[in-house]
Amino acid sequence: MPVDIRSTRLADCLITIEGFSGPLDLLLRLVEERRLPVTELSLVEVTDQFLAHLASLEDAPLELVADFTVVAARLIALKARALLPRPAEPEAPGEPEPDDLIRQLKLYQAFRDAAQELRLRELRGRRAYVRPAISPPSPARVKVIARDPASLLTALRRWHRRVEPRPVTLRLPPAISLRAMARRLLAGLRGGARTFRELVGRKADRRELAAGFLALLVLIRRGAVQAEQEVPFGEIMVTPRARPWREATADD
Amino acid sequence: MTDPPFDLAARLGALLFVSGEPVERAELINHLGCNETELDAALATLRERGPGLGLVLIEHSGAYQLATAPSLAELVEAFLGLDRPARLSAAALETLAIVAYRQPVTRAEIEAIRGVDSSAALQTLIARGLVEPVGRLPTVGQPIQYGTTVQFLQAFGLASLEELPDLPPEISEFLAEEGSQ
Amino acid sequence: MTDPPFDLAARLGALLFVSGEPVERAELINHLGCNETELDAALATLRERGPGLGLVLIEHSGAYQLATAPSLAELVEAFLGLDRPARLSAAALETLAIVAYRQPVTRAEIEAIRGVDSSAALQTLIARGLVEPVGRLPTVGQPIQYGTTVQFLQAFGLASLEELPDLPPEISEFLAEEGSQ
Repeated sequence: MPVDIRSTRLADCLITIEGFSGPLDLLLRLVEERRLPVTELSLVEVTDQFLAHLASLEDAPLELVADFTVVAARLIALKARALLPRPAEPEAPGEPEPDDLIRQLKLYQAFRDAAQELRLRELRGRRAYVRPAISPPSPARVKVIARDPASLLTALRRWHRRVEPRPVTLRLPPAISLRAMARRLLAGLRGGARTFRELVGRKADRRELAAGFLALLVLIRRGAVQAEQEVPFGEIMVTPRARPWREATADD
Repeated sequence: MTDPPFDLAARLGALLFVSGEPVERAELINHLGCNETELDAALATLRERGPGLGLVLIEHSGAYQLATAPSLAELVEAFLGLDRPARLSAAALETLAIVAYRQPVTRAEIEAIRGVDSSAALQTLIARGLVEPVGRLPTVGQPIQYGTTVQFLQAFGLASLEELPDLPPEISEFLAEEGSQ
Repeated sequence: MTDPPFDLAARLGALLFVSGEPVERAELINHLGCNETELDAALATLRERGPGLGLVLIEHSGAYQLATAPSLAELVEAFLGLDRPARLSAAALETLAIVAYRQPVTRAEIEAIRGVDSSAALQTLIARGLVEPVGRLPTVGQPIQYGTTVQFLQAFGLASLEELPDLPPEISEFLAEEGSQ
């Protein structure tokens, strides 16, 4: 058997279960060689111990997990096959069922060995590289349909239309600060209770509404105002509080 | 520049040099104006001359391509500033081995050998350009058959599929038996 | 693949093979780990081996490139379909116009100007002999600069580059700005 390159990672993962103690990959091999009865194997224990091994590593390499998945899947498949009742078939006396399984395992083993050969090649990194592009032949012989120089100009006009940046009108509404908005709300409240909408202004855009709502929250927290909303999404009634308060600022 | 007369192998070399892709036998024969036997002789000569320029001849399903010798990979990668691609997972490699030896092969056939679902592994190999659909089995459902690509040969430094190591005789016999059913 | 030991000329051959463009002496010396004298010897050996594969070594301004032998041009052109007079695609014509008015210009600059990948268009123009490498930009990576050829002038019925039609100022300015940095 060739050196088991693939299992180097799993060889570090030691498993101790009833009837077996050793590296995980050896476990699979023993099961496959039917030297260990798969039916008595606790897959839960194997998995638990693998996960414990994984947790002990600084950072778990993805390949290790991938390798384990292959082994685990293989063990599950073997166990399922061993445990599940076989479909009732007429007994074929000359062909006992285990032969078929052994054959299957040998076949799998052969391809696993072949995969290891490929892994060896991969590790040696012996890749072949091809040429990226055609090389220029002697240009004198190359024929191109004669063109009018004006076609170059046309091509550039088309290019210019395509890539020329179109003038963009940027309309940035003046941003309103939280502090200014708080002042606006307080000024509006001098005449007594008003609705939030009246305070912010009927023509307020979304940015102003958001700033206004934040300012309202700040003022509520400072005890400068009270607010009530009777129904969700309904009007918010804002009432100034009687006690003296310091100038509201939004920055604390 | 003085021009020595170029023999068939040299003319073949020039064509493979300018083509970025594998070139079919028929196309070579057509452009070189030779017959099958002469082409084979020219290919053999090219195989001898290639190493003088650090090159090898790759054959993939009846098409030919020049490539750098696999053992010069490190030099070439440093020159082109290439990183080594990530290593394949064990599952992908197992699947790749089965495709390489059993091609054309369906997913069901791969899974029968591996005993586990292999669609993810197969997808990885297709995404890496190592395996591709090559046809359909003319049975119910017409399942897709897969084979390895010329990139597979390049990635593993193989001149052709014939360079894959033989399977154990017992296995080959068993497979031949099964295949003839 | 059997592996003969690859001498300096073979390793040089592999590098020139994978490079689509001329390679500077300094870069070759750096990657091959040799000195000037050894490089010259290897270049001489390569010049002897090239014809066996229908190839010649081209040198321009201290940079080297492998190319098919001039006397095989007819064969190669027929193989690549270059022997039939071809109409340039819109992408190729646009790229050609940019090279013509902005030369010398690097591929990166062309792509910045066009806003799209231009390697295929550039390859077509080089293969058609309308554009060629004319130098290198003295910045990091020393990218190759391209310019138009004598064949370009002939194909467009121009006696010299000065006969190119004047560009409208807005296009001329825009072209000068784009991609410069």
